[in-house]
Amino acid sequence: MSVNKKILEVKGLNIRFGSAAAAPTVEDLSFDLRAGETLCLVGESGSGKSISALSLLGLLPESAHATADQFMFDGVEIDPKDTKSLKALRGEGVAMIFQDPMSSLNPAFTIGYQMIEAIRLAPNISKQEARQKAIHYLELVRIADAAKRMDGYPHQLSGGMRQRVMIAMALSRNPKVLIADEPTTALDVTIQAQILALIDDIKTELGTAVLFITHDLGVVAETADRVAVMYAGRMVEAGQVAEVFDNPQHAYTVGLMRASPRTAARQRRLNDIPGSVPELRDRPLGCTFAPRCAFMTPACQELGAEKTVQVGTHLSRCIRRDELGTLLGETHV
Amino acid sequence: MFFYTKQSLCAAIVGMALVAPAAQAETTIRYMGLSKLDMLDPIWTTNYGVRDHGYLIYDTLFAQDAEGNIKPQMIDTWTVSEDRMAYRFSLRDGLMFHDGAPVTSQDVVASLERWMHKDTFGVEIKNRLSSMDVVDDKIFTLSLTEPFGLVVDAFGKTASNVPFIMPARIASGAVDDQISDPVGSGPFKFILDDWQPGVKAVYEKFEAYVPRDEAPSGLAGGKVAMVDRIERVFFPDDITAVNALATGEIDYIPQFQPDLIPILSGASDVVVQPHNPLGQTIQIIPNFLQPPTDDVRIRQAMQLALGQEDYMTAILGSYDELYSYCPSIFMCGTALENDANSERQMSQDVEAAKALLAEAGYDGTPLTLLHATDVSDQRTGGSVTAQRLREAGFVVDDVVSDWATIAQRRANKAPIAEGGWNIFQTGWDGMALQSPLTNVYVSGACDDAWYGWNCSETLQRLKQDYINATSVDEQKTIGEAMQQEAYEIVSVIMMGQYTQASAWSANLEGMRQATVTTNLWGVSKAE
Amino acid sequence: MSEALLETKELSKTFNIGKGKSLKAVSDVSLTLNKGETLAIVGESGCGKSTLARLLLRLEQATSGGIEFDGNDISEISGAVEKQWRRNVQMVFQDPYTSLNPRMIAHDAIREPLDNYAEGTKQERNQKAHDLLHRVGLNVDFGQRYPHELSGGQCQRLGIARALALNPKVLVADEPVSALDVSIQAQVLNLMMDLQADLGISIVFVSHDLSVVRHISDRVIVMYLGRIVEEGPADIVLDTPSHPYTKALLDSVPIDHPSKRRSKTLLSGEVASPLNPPSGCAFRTRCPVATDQCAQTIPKLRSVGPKVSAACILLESK
Amino acid sequence: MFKYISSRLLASVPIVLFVAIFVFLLSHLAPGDPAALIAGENATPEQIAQIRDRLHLDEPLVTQFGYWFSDILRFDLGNSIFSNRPVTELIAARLEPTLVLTSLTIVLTIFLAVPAGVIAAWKVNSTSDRSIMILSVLGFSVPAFLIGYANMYVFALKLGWFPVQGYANLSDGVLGTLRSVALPAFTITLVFWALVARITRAAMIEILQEGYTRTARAKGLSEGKVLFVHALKNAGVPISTVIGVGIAILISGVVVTESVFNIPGIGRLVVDAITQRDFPVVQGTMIFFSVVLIVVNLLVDLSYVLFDPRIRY
Amino acid sequence: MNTSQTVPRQHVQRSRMVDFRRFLSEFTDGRVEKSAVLILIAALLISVIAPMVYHSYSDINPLDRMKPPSADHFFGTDHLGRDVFERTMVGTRNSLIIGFSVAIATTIIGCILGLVSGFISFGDKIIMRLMDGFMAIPNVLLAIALVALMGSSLLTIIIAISVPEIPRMARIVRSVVVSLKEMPFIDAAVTMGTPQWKILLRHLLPNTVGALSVQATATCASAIMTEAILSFLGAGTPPNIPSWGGIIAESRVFFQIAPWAIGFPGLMLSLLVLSVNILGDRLREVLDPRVARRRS
Repeated sequence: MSVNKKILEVKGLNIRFGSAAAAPTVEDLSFDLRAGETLCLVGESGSGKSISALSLLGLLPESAHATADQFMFDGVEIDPKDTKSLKALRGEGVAMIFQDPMSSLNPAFTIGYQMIEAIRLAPNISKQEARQKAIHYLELVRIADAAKRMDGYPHQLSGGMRQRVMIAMALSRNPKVLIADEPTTALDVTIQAQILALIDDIKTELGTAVLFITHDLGVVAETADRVAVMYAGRMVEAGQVAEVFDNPQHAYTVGLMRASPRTAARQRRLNDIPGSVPELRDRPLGCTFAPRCAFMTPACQELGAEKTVQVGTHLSRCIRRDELGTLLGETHV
Repeated sequence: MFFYTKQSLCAAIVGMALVAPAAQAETTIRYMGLSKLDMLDPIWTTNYGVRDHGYLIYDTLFAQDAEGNIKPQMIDTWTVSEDRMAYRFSLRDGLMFHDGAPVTSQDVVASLERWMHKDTFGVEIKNRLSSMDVVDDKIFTLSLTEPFGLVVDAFGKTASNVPFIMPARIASGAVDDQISDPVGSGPFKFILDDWQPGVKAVYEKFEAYVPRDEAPSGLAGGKVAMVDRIERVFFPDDITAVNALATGEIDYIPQFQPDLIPILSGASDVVVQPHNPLGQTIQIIPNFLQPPTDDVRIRQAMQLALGQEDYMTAILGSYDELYSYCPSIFMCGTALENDANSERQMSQDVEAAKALLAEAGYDGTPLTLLHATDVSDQRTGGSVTAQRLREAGFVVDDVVSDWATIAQRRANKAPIAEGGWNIFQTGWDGMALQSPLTNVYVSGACDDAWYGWNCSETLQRLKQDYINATSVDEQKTIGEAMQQEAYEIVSVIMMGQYTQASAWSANLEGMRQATVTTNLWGVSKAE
Repeated sequence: MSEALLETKELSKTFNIGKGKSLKAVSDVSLTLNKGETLAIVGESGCGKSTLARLLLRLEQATSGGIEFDGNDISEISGAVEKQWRRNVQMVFQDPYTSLNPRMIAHDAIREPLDNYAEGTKQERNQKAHDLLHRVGLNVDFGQRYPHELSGGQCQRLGIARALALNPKVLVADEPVSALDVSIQAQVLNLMMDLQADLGISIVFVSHDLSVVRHISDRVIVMYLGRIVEEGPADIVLDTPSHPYTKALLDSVPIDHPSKRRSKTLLSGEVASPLNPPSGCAFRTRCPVATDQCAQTIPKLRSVGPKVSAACILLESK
Repeated sequence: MFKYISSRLLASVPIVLFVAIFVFLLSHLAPGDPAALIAGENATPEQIAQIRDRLHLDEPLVTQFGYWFSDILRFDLGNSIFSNRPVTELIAARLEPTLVLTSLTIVLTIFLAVPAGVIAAWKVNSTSDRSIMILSVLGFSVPAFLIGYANMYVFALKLGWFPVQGYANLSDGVLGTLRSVALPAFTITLVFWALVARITRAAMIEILQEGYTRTARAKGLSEGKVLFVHALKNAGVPISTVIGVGIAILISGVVVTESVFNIPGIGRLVVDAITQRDFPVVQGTMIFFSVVLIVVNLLVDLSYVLFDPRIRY
Repeated sequence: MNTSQTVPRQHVQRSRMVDFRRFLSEFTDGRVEKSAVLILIAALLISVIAPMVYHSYSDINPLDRMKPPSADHFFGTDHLGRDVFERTMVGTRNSLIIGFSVAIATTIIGCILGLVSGFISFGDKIIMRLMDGFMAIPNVLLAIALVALMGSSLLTIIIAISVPEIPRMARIVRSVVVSLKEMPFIDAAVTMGTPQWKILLRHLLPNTVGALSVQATATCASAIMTEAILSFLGAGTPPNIPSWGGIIAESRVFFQIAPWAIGFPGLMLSLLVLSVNILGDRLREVLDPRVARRRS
């Protein structure tokens, strides 16, 4: 997989709201994305994962500004403040699907209109060609009766079907990167399984790079090739999915895993993480997770504790990463 | 940029002018109607707007000239017997209705009958009428049960209701109803299809009209229609009309608030002049039936408290050439003008008023003032009245409402608590007040009198004397006696005589002063 | 043997949705909630689990069938009797924000049920409200805050505190953690388990999340299109499901470790419209093992093993 | 659809009935005697009494209502007691100016207000948003007749672009008509556009936060297309709703400007009729207005179909 | 807020003053809002003080007609020689009385009707049909007709302007109540045995405050404007009760000759209505629960 070329390479992405001097909402985010692989960005609400994804498309709200040390798309350097260049990426470069399929399609236009409109953004495509293409992609996402559905409106479709249409629309211009922002959160579990399988198939069939944003470690376990864990605006851990699950290197990742009832023993107290994600203005010095961390030491709250350490493909922002294994053993009863 | 816009707009306007139906050779006078014309029958209503409409389309038997003399109009010759009980009239030649039918005696008799049924002056004749007979198509006679010397004055009266002559088929068919077919024999005909009630009325020259040979004078003389079309447009706001005159959208405004004169004073192509020589007055009328105004001393105190200057300046501002302080109950500039017993009437003396109030033992019973706010003169005048009476020590209950409400309430003879009243303000024009027969303030008819129900046996007797009077001097003496009594009992408080400004475009030629706004015959329009 | 606290007998609820159409949200549901146990109701959206919860709380009047509480029929009660009964069954809602009056501070929200039943003096009620806040792990000065000044987890604790104020015997929780983040979800689940252990109340836990259900519940009811398709002890039903729908549901749940990735048998299609349910077994349109027979009769819920019942004709024939 | 329309119209019958009875009582219970006004200010009580008699004004209210109502049932609104013309004819004669004036106002408003609202929403909380919003409140804050006089002064008197007053019939040329109603329409627009601009803004702010707007942007659509195609179509429902509601407000503007600019429309007809107690005209026009408002509301509801495919009747 | 920590386990009532102050500071951030508040306060002060100071506002002085502003007459005089400044100052009170009374009257009556039909569902159909009927009559025309019926006084003007506004308010309250009724917190109140009247008063009513106050400010502003229109159409306040609308309407024909007579009261009217509208907008923003959520 590592032979695949890097489509997207981001280093030191910062996103601030309000003035350029404001505390960054997303701080020092670095990741890369290769063709045909799925990178899962995982974190709870307020971790900055969705904002980061939106910044890749220049879709940040007006009050937000993004800066980066490096922002390469398909070998071309782009300034993340330059929304014009980012806009140019939309569609053919990066396509995105969103959490709520019920609101992501415009209720006032037919499926066909919305798809053809997207396809015809590419130069020199006739309406007829575009229509054929739209039907083709609807069939690709396994929508029965695609031609008939073209003239239907979103409200005539179920949530799962709408998410399929969204995916078809996103794929219709052959994007190099597909960003999926919690695409299954609003769906029933049986439908979620269908959509996850579909995205996985597409990745394999079309070689699209997928940036998958989720809060659900189960979804990560199902889909990711690599995973990046975010907490309060920072990426706290990243690595191959197996190494992160087998050998978590950040106390937050560990907390997240053990808070899930999926992994805990039945009817036992869950290992919850006390407190809640700090507000932007209350973010502590050093490690942002320190105040909620069971393994916090005074050093964690000093400047420098948030530094990234990378071993091989595995990256962590925890100064006690090496001790975590033993510490965890101790707390297991 | 601005230039271009304006030019292109001008081009558009020119373009439009070209598109418009072939430049009309016709001449049209557009003028502001003084009131909405939403009725057509000048006998059905005393409304002056309808009367003025009547003068355009109907002709009259007699008419008043500029000097106030009654001259024959439709009548060719006429005779009256020694005893003033038998009249004989013959119509002049060439009279024709707009529908093409000749005007006959039958039409005249039918019209007069209907008019006598309605008009206050007409009723005076009707009460004495023995018979009215058609002799032939041109000649009709009138025989009375007692001597009455004012028949011609009545036929030539200018105040509403004017005895306009209409076809017998219309006049006899609708004695008590409003006519719906405005066919007359006047110099202009009414275009019923273009009538928008309350908005616009259109008249066209009646080609078949045969005018008298005399030059036009007042409402008498030859009525020569010199324009093809007249459009009467109603304006809810004077200011809009004045601005429309300034831009040439209309040609003539018979009356407007003189305060607006400065707007027109800059325009060289507009003539501003007083129009109606006699003008009109404002009157305050006390109710003789209800306390405290049932007490003559209270009424006299009111007479002292109110002054003409207040009203005139409040309504007309600094344009003092438009108004005069007139002592006469018959108005000034009329045959019966006099200043008998006008001392209290003409002096404004708050102290004297207070003294009189004290003498009358005024106990502070509130004076119910009916105050209309939707009629400009009354809105203003009511405020003056309330303020001055209060200054003199009256307690005033200033009851504000619209004119429609007051028009009803003023007929109420009941006590205040049951919807009665003490004083209200109104206005009559000079033509109605100049004759003791139509001047309601010298009738003294008590319960049968006009609102206010002024009551005086002396006045009733004097009215009979006036009818019987044989010379002008005798009439004048009686008039003085009437005024003496009326001012003594205070049947009315006269608040000044005025004429409003009128204005017309300088390209109207032949505009004459007259008592009606529509004497537009003899007026031509230079294009 | 455990003692039944709340029982329903063939409870049904049909909504009239105008134009002569009706929607059968709950059909012939008979269930028993025992003292001190947690009964989970599981299913996908539109399966009628929320309506069932509302029926249990009498927020909705059943179209047919009966509800018994502590052996007394409560389906027809009203007025003062109803008011007295209400204190026995309380609710925790899905959305922690909308379930709290945005114009009422936390303390007042908790005190309201106490005020309604005039429990003790005002002073005592204030005291109890404080205790409850403390009990659900909220700092007392949170009592003076409005809901929008609290986080989602704090609001949900507040909701639980309010529900506990009247010392209810049953707590009906409708998706109480689905709107919360994982770490907060764990906090709330822990709180509920603690409360049950301490107070011995029974919980009806409505959820679509099988892992949460597996974790917290004693018994499970699986619903599909308004009907119970399987019920039984949580460990048995969720580990060795009998009904094909339960199986499919469990198969769809994401795995907990990437090493467990496998190919799954995915259910085709989506839940049929409750406006126009399929004949016979409602699940047959998606069922991988459906036969022609499935369209003929509506399968009855029958015992298919120790304590486990399921509604599937294929299991009957076994 | 047809079934829906007919059921709606059927449902509005009691409303019109209510309006009819209410307005009848309102006008007949009001003090003021039309006969006194017909007869004229200087008429004698006898003359007035004659007219009262002819107009049946002295008969009991119930009897008068009976006359009128039996007429109504025959779709006859009666005759004006002043001009003796059928009320329907009076309304018909006054319909054109008012219709042209309101239509032009609505068109002007839409062209002015919708883009303003869209831009305000797009740049929400920016200077341009604030200015548009304050400008729009300004329209609410100056009496329509003052705006009218100011417009008359500037555009008719000083610049001479438009006539001061009056109405030119459509039959005499459309351009002339447009010129004659341009100023009054602009006057009402200044008052009315605020309403539409604000609703457009509010609706657009919400829509711009919707998922599908983000989708449209993520697809790579131009901002113009996102705003004026994707977002605006969804704002169609609230915008047409507010225009429907606004018609009632518009009517007050029409009444005022018709007076200022001397436009012979229905607004003036009603006001005049009320002030002179022309009962049949008051009643007839009020019923007319209520029917118009009901029909407008129905049309607005039907127009939803154009904007929102989820709505079916 | 810290007091609750030093006095633990004791009920300390949240200080409403603090809430109010916070509300006020949020409400008045921004120069425009601050000026609007100042204008409103100034108008209130004037309306209290002016009638005590000025008594000759109705005094006619025909010799002093239409004089431009001067030291004697700050705003000049009108066509009756009345002092426009005094009339405008005293008119402030009448205009405010009209605005506020209409707002309060429509809010109370509209609220009762809306709550009755929306929550109790008592006579819902009938009430809403009646409201439809009233709304089918253009409001200014209905107001003129009502003034014709009742005569013109401050009270009748207030009634005439209120009646056509009530249906709007009732519908707003009803729609808010109907949607609130579906909120889980109402279900919650039911499950914890809260009696109906208490649900109405403690749960529904406080949550309609936002919509109500926004509508009330809009009504207040539009009432002041409607009164001006009524005056224009000859159905406004009587001349001895000057209101801004009345003053402007009375002098309107002289707008080219004595612009001060309409200019100054017009400016006051526009400033106040503008302020009320701006504050209404602000209120909408501050009270909007969605905005509040975003802020917190």
